[in-house]
Amino acid sequence: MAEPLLKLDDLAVHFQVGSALAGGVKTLKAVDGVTLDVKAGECLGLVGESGCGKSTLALAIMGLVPPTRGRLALEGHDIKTVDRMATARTVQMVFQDPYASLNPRQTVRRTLADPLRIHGITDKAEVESRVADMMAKVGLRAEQADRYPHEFSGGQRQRIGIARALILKPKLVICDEPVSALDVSIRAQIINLLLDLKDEMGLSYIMISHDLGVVEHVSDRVAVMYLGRIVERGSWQEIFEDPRHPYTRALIAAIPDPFHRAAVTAKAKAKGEIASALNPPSGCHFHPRCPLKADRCVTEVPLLEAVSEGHVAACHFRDALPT
Amino acid sequence: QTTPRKGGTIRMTAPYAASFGSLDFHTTPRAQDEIVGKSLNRTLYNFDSSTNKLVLELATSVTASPDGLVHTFKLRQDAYFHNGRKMTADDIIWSYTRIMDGAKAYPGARYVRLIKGAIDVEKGTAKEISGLKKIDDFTLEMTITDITDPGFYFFDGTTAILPKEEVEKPNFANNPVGLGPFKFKEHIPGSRVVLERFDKFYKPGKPYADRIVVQLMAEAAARDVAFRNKEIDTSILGPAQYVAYRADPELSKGILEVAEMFTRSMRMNPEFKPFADKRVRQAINYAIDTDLIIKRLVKDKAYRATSWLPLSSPSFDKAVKPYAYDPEKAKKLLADAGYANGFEFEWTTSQNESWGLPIVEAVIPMLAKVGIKAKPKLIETTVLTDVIIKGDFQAVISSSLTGPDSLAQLRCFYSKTPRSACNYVTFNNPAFDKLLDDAGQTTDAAKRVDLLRQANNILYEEAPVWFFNYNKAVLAYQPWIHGLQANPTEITHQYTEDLWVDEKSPAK
Amino acid sequence: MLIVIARRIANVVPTLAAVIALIFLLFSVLPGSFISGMSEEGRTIDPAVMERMRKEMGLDDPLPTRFAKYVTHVATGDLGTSFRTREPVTTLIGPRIWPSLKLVFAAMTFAIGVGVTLGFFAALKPGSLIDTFSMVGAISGLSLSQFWFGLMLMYLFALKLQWLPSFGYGDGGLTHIILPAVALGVGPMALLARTTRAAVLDVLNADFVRTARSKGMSERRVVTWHVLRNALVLVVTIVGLQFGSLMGQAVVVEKLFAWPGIGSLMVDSVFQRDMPAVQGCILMIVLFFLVINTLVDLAYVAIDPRIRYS
Amino acid sequence: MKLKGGSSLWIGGVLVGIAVAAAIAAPIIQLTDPVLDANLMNAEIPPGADFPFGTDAQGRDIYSRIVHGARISLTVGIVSQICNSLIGVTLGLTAGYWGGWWDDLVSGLTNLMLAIPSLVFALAIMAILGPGLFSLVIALGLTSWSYSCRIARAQVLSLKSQGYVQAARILGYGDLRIMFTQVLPNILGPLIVIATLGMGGAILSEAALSFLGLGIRPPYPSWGSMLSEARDQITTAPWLSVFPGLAIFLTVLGLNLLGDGLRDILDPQSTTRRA
Amino acid sequence: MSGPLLRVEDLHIALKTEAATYNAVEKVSFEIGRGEAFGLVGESGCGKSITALSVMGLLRRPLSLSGGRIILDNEEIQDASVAEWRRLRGKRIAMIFQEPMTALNPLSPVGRQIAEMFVLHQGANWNEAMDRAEDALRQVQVPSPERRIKDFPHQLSGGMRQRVMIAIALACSPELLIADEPTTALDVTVQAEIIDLMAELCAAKGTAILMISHDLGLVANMCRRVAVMYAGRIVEQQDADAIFAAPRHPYTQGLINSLPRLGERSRRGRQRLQEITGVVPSIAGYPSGCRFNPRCAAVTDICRSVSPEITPLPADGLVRCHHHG
Ligand SMILES: Nc1ncnc2c1ncn2[C@@H]1O[C@H](COP(=O)(O)OP(=O)(O)OP(=O)(O)O)[C@@H](O)[C@H]1O
Ligand SMILES: Nc1ncnc2c1ncn2[C@@H]1O[C@H](COP(=O)(O)OP(=O)(O)OP(=O)(O)O)[C@@H](O)[C@H]1O
Ligand SMILES: [Mg+2]
Ligand SMILES: [Mg+2]
Repeated sequence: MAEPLLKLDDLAVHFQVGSALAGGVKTLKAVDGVTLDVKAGECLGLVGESGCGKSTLALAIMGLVPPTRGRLALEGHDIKTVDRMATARTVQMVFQDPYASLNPRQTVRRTLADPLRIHGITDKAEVESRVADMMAKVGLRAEQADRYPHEFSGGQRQRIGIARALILKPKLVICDEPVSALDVSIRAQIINLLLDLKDEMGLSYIMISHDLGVVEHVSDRVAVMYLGRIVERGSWQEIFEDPRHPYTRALIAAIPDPFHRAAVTAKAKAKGEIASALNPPSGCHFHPRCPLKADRCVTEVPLLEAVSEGHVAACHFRDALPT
Repeated sequence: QTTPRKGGTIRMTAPYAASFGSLDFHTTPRAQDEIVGKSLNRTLYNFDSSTNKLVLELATSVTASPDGLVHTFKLRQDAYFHNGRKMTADDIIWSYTRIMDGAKAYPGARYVRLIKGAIDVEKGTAKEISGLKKIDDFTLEMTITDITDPGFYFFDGTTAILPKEEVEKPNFANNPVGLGPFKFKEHIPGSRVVLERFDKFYKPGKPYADRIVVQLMAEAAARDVAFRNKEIDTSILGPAQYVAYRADPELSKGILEVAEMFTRSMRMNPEFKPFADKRVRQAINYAIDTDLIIKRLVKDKAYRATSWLPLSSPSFDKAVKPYAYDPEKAKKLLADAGYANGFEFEWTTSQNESWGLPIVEAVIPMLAKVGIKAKPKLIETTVLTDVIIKGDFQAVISSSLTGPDSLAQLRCFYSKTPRSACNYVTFNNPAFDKLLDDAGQTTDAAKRVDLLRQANNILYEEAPVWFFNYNKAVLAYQPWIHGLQANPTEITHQYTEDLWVDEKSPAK
Repeated sequence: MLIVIARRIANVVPTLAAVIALIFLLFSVLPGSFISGMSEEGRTIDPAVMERMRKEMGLDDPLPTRFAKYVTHVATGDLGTSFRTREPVTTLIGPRIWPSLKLVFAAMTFAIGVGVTLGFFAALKPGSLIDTFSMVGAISGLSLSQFWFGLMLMYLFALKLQWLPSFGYGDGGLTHIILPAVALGVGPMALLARTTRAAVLDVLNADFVRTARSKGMSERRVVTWHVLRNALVLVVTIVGLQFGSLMGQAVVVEKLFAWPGIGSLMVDSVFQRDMPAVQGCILMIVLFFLVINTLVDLAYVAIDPRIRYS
Repeated sequence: MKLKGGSSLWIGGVLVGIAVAAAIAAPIIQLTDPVLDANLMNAEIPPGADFPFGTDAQGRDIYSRIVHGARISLTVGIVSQICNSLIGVTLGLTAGYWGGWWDDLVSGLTNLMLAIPSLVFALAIMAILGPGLFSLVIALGLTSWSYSCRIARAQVLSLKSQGYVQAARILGYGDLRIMFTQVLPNILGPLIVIATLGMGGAILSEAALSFLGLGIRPPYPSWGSMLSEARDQITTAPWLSVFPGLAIFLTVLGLNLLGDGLRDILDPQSTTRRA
Repeated sequence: MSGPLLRVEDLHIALKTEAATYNAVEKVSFEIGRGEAFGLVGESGCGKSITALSVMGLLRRPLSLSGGRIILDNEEIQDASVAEWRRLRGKRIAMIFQEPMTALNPLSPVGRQIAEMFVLHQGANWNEAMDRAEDALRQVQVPSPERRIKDFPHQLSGGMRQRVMIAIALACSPELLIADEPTTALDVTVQAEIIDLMAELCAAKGTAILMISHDLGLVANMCRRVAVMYAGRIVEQQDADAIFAAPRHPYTQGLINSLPRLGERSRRGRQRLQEITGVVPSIAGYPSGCRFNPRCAAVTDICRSVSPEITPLPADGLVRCHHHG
C-alpha cells in the first residue's frame, strides 16, 4: 500500500498555562495522543465540540505550534526532516474567519502572487497567469485582482482564502471550519466550490467542522474528537449510521431534526457540559456526561479498538450499545 | 527716621537656588546660604557697607607688628553662642583649625591658609595652627604669611566662629548654633528657614525684629508676584523687573541699588591666535557698543566697566574713560593686526540673563559689523567654571568677583599665577608683575592703593578681556522694612540686627 | 490575594534594580563635577582642595568599584552622602517626601474630582453642550504648558484676585497647596475626563447594560449599579499611571511655586551636580510610581473578580 | 473627544498645517533675520505695524522668531517622535512576534521606562549632554517609547493569531517579511495616533525643559525657550510671552485634535487604550 | 381574555446615519398567542434582533421606531412612557441575549443579578431576593445553586451562564420571553439541553416565546409557527411542519435545500448542494422591488420593480412573493 499523504502517530500538543507565581503552571492537553492518517485524494472529516483540540491539531500539522510528542509524517517523511518550504507546497490551510484571514492592506493580487515569488517563481508572466488561473478557479473575476479585502463580501473573501491555499498547488488542504462564519445562504457556494476543486485538482482535505451535516456531506472518513483525543473513527457511513461511541451518538442526537429522522433516540443526548481540558475527567473523558456510564469508565481509559475493519471507537461498551 | 520698632517678622528671600546647601556654614561657600549665615553667625571681621571698609566684629581692637605680619586681637567679652556659652579665643582657634581639616576640604580653607602653619594642619603634618596663639581667653595673636589686611580674609561666612560642643553633635547642620543676632528655629528644606531673636546678642538693643523668615524663591517671575502680593519683604530684581519696578510709582520707592564687586567680562584666550594680539582685543572693546547694551538690554542694571577693579575699589581710577564705541577704530586696529577681513571665534556662554546668552546675542551683530563672526556656544552655568579653569574656550563671558581685596583680585593676572588658580587668560606682563610685587611688599596702605591703580590701568590698556560692566545689584523692598544696607559684596547679605519693620508690615 | 501581592512585589524588584543601575551609569558620565558646581560667580575653589574632595567622595575610584559600593549601600537603605551638604541623602530626601506626597495627592484629588465627574456627565449625554464643553476643555488642558499655566494661576488668583498665596509651603495648610495642585493636576484632569468619558461610553454600549435595561431598571439604577463600577475598572489604570508619574511631573510646578518637594530637590541637585542626591530623588520617584502601581493592581483585585479568581 | 463629524481632524489639521507651513517657509515669510537682526535701538517695541508681534529685548522681531521657532519646535516634536516610534515599534514588534526571553527583556525595559517619568529622564539626559537641539531630541526621543512599544506588542500579539499572519507563515514567509508586510502595515494606525499625540507632548516637554534651564542651544530660538525667557517680563512686555505661548498652545492643541481625529479613522476600536 | 398576547403590526424601524435614513425593518407584522412559541428566522443582519429590541422598547440611537404598532395584551405599548416600559420589561416581557459571556455584568455575582429582578419587580428585600435567586438557579438545573449564586460570571461555563440568563428572564414569570439566538454561542450538545430547558420552563409557566435564530431546523423543532425574514421584511410565515414540507418563498426553499442535512447523504447519496447565488444585500443597498430578486432563480421583471404584497396562506400562513407557487 502506498504511503498515506499524512500520518499522525500519537501526536500530542500540551500548553503550559498560568504562571509560576499565580496559582502555578498547569498543563493543558489540547491534543493528547492523536493517531490519524489521510490518504491521497481523500477527505477526512474531523468533528468535535468547541475546545476539543481540532484547531490545535490543524496548527500542529501546519507546524504553527510545536507538538509535545508524537510523530508527524508527510508522504512518509518525518516532517522535522522536511524543508519548511517543501511542506508549504504540500500542505495548506483554509481558515475559519474570512474577515481575519486576509491582510487588509494587501490586494488580492499581492496575496496570491507573493507566495509564488517566495517559492521561486519569478517570471512575471507565469506569476500573472497562475494568479489569474487561480482566481478563475475559485470564481473571482480577473478585474477584482487589484481590490482590497474590505471590498469583498464574506463569501468572496473565503474564495480568496481558498485561492491562497491552493496557489502553491498543495496536495493536502486543511479546512478549519471554512463555512461556519459565513451567511447561511452563502455556505452552499463554498462547500460546492471545495468539492469541485477537490475533484479538479486531486486534493485531499481535512475538513474540520462542528456541523455534522457538512461533515457527512463532504467526508470520506470521519474522526470524532473529544477533549484532545479521538474517540471514534471510521468511514462516513459507519460514523453516521452506526455510531459506536456514546459521544458520537450524543452529537447526532443534539441536532434538531425537523424531519423527525429517528436514527438516534433522544435518550442518547449528553448531559452537562464539556469538562475543561485543564483537568479532564479520569478514565473515559466522557464519562460524566455519558448515559451509559459504568464504574470502569471512571477508572479505565478506553482504547481505540476496532469495531470493524477501519472503524474504531474508544468506548468500553462499543459492542454493546443500545439501539 | 523714627526710632526702630522692636518686634515683627522680616521676610527675606533667598533667590539663587531652590534649596540651601547646608546650615553648617563651614561646609558651604554659597552666597545663597550666607543669606541665613549672616543672621546666625559672626566672623572675626565684618564688611561695613556704609564705608566700604572691613571692620572688626568679634574683636574690639587689633594691633599689628611693624612688619605687618603679627596681629593681636582683643576679643569681645560679651559675645555669646546661642547655647548661652561665652565665646573665647579658643573658639576662634578651634573654628579655624576645623576649617583646615585637609580631609574635609572646607571652602574657608583658602582664607585661613593666610595664617602661618595652617597649611601644615591641612597637610596633616601638624595638629595645631602655629600662627594662632591664645594669649588669654580674650586675646588672640595671629601670625600671617603675607602683608595684607586680614580683614579681607576673615569676614567671609565660611570662616564663621562656631561652638565646638555643638558642631560635634551629630545633627549640627539641622540645629545650627552661632554667635549671630538670631537663633535657629526651623528649616523646611526647599521652602524656608525661620530664625528667632537671640536675646543675648552683644549689640545693645539689637536685633529689632522677633523673627526672620528666609524664603527660598529661585523663580524670578514667581518672586515678582509674591513681592507685589506683599508676601515677602525683599526681592532681588533682574533687569526686566528693574525697569518695571522703576516705572511703577509705588514700587519705585523701595529700590536699593549698589555697585557690587563683580566685573562682567568676556575673557579672550590668547591660545586662540587672534586674541594673542593686543590690537585685536582692543578692537573688540571698541567694536561693541557697551553703553547701548547696558542701557537697552541690561536696562541700566549695571555700571559700565572701565577696567578690572570695580567702582568701590579704592584703586579704581576715575580719570580713565572706558573704551569708546568706535567701529572704525576697531576696524583699523584689526587691519593693523592683519585681520582686515575679520575672523571667526567661538564664544562660550551660559544662560545667565545679565552676563550670558542675551548679551552674546546682542553683541553678535555688532561684531559682525567689523567683520568678526562670533558663534555662541551655550553651556550650563555649572560647567562654566570647569571650562574656564581648563582653558577650554576661545572666548568666554562670565562674571568675576573683584573685591574687596583688590590685590588678591589683581593677582589673577599675575604671570606666576597658574591658570588653574585664576589666571584664566594666562596674562603675562612684566610691568604688571612688578607693580603687584611692590604692592605686596609695602605696608603703606596709600602706596599700595596707588600701585594697584597703576596695575589696573595696565589691564585697561592690555584689554585681556572685553570690559563689560560692574554689576548693579538691585534689591526691591517693601515700604515697611528699614535699615537695609547696600552691601557691595552681595546685596542679599544683610546684617539683620540692623533691620526692622514698622507696624505696616502685614506679617504677624 | 497574598499571591497577587507577592507577585507584584516580585515584579517591582527587578525594575527597581534596573533603575538603580541605569541611573548610576547615566550620572557617572555627567560632565562637570560637583566641585566645580560649588564655585559660583567668581568664588572659585582651590584646585588642590578639589583634588582632595574628589578623593574624599570616592570619585576617583574605578566605575565598577563605585557601582558595587553604591549598590551595596542602597541595598541597606543607605542612599549615599550628598556631595553638597555632606549629609546622608536619606536625611536630605526625608523632609521632602511629605510635602511631595501632599502635593501629588492634592493634585490627584483635583484631577479625579473634576476630571472623572466631567467625563462621566459628558458620557451620559454625548453630543450635548456639557459634553462638547468639557471635552474641548480637556483637550485644551492637555495642550497647556505647565509652567505657563502655573504662572497664570499665580497672577490671577494671587495677584489680581488676592484669594490665595502665590507660592511656598506656608504652614502646610490648604491655602498654599491649591494653586500648585491645580497647576499640576490639570493635565491628569484632562486625561481623566477623556478616559472616563470613553470608558463610560464603552460600558453604556456593553451587552450587560442592555440586559440591565431589559430587566426593567430605571436608567439611574442602570448607571449607578452597573455602569459606574465597570467604568471605574477602566479608569483605574489611567488613574494609577497618572498618579504614579505625577511626582516626576511635579518638577516644574515645584520649582515654580517654590514647593519643598522631591522634584525641586532633584532639579537643584542636578544643577549642582550632587549626584547622590539626584540618584536618590529619582529612586524615590520611581519607587513612588511602583508603589502606586502595585496599589492600583491590588485595587483591581478588590474591584474586579475576574482578576481575583484567576 | 468627539466634535461633530470629523471637525477635530479638520481643525487639528489646519492648526498643524499652519505650523508646518510656517516652518517650511520660514526664510521666505520672515520679516527680519531672527538672529542677526538684533538692533538694540528697537528693543521691546509692542506689536504694531512694523513688528506685528513686537520685538524682544535684543530688538529682534518676534514674528520672525516665532516662524523660525516653528522649525525648531516641530523638529523637536517630529524627530523625537520618530526616534520613539522607531525604538518602540522595533522592540514591540519583535518582542510580540518572537516572544520568549526577548519578550521578557523588552517588557522589563518597557516597565522600566514607564517607571521613570520621562521628564525626569529627559532632565537627566539633558544634564549629561548639555543644552541643545541634538541632546533635546535624544533626551525626548529615548525616553518615551514605552507607549508605542506596548501598543505595538499588544497589537502584534493579537495579530499573530489572525488568519493572515498564520497563513503567511504557512506559505513560507520569513519572519522579517511577515513583520514588515503583514504585521506592520496593520498596526500603523494606532502608532501614528500615538506619535501625533507624542509630538505635542514633546513640544511641551521642550518648553518645560527650557523652563528648568535645559533647553535649546542658540542662536535659533524654539518656542519653549522664547516662552521661558520671556516669563520674567510678563508684566513689562507681555507680548514676549503671549505669542510663543499661543504658538505652543495652538500647535499642541492641533496635534492633539489631529491625533484624536486620526484615531477615529485609523483606530476605531480603541477609545480607552491610550490616555 | 381574548386576542393574541402580542401583536406586531406594520412595524418600521429607521436607521439614521449621517448620510441617510434607512428602513432597517419594514412592514413587519406577526402575532404570538398566549403560551405559544413563535420562531423568527433569518440570516445575519436581516433585522431580527432589532425587531425584538423594539418589542422591549430598547431601541437606541441611531435606531428608532418609525411606524407600526406593538400591542401587548390588547394594549398599545409602542409609545409607552419610560416608567411604563420599566414596568413591562422584565416583568411581562423578558429577553435572553445571544452572548451569555457579555450579557452578564462581570463585576456582580450571578445570584445578585438574578435577585435584582425580585427587588425591582416584587419589592423583595435583598435577603429574600437572594433566597429566591437560589431557587431560580435550581429551577434552571444549575448544580449546587447555593454555591453558584456567589460565583461571578467568568467562573461559569457558557451553558451555565445562559442558564443564569434564563433564570433572570423567567424570574418574574413573564408572559413573553424573547430569546435572541440563545444558543448560537454554545456547543450543539449544550444547545440541545438549553432549548429543552427553555421549552420546559416556559410550558410550565405558560410563557410565550419569541424564538430568534438563523437555524431553521432549530426553530422548526421548537416552535409551532415560524416566520422567515429577509432584508428587513418577513417573506414567509407558516406552521413549522408546513414550512419544511412546502416552503413557498424561493428564499425559504433555498435555505432548506442549500444546506447539507444530517442523514441526507445516507438517504439519497451525495447530491450537489443547491446554491443561492449572490450575496446578502447590505442595508444601504436594498434592491428595489422584491428584495430577494437579485438572488432569485425565478426572477421576472415585476420582481425588480414592484415590491410584492402579502399573500395569505392556509392556517395563518403568508408569503411575500409574486410567484409563490
Ligand atoms: N496557544 C494556546 N495556549 C493555551 N491554550 C490553548 C492555546 N491554543 C488553544 N488552547 C486551548 O486548547 C484547547 C483546544 O483549542 P482548539 O482551538 O484547538 O479547539 P477547537 O476544537 O478548534 O475549538 P473551536 O471549535 O472552538 O474552534 C482549548 O481549551 C484552548 O483553550
Ligand atoms: N446600533 C446600530 N447601529 C447601526 N446599525 C445597526 C445597529 N443595530 C443594528 N443595525 C443594523 O440593523 C440591521 C439589522 O440588525 P439586527 O441586529 O437586527 O440583525 P439580526 O438579524 O439580528 O442579525 P444577527 O443574526 O447577526 O444577529 C443590520 O443591518 C445592522 O447593521
Ligand atoms: Mg477551532
Ligand atoms: Mg441578532
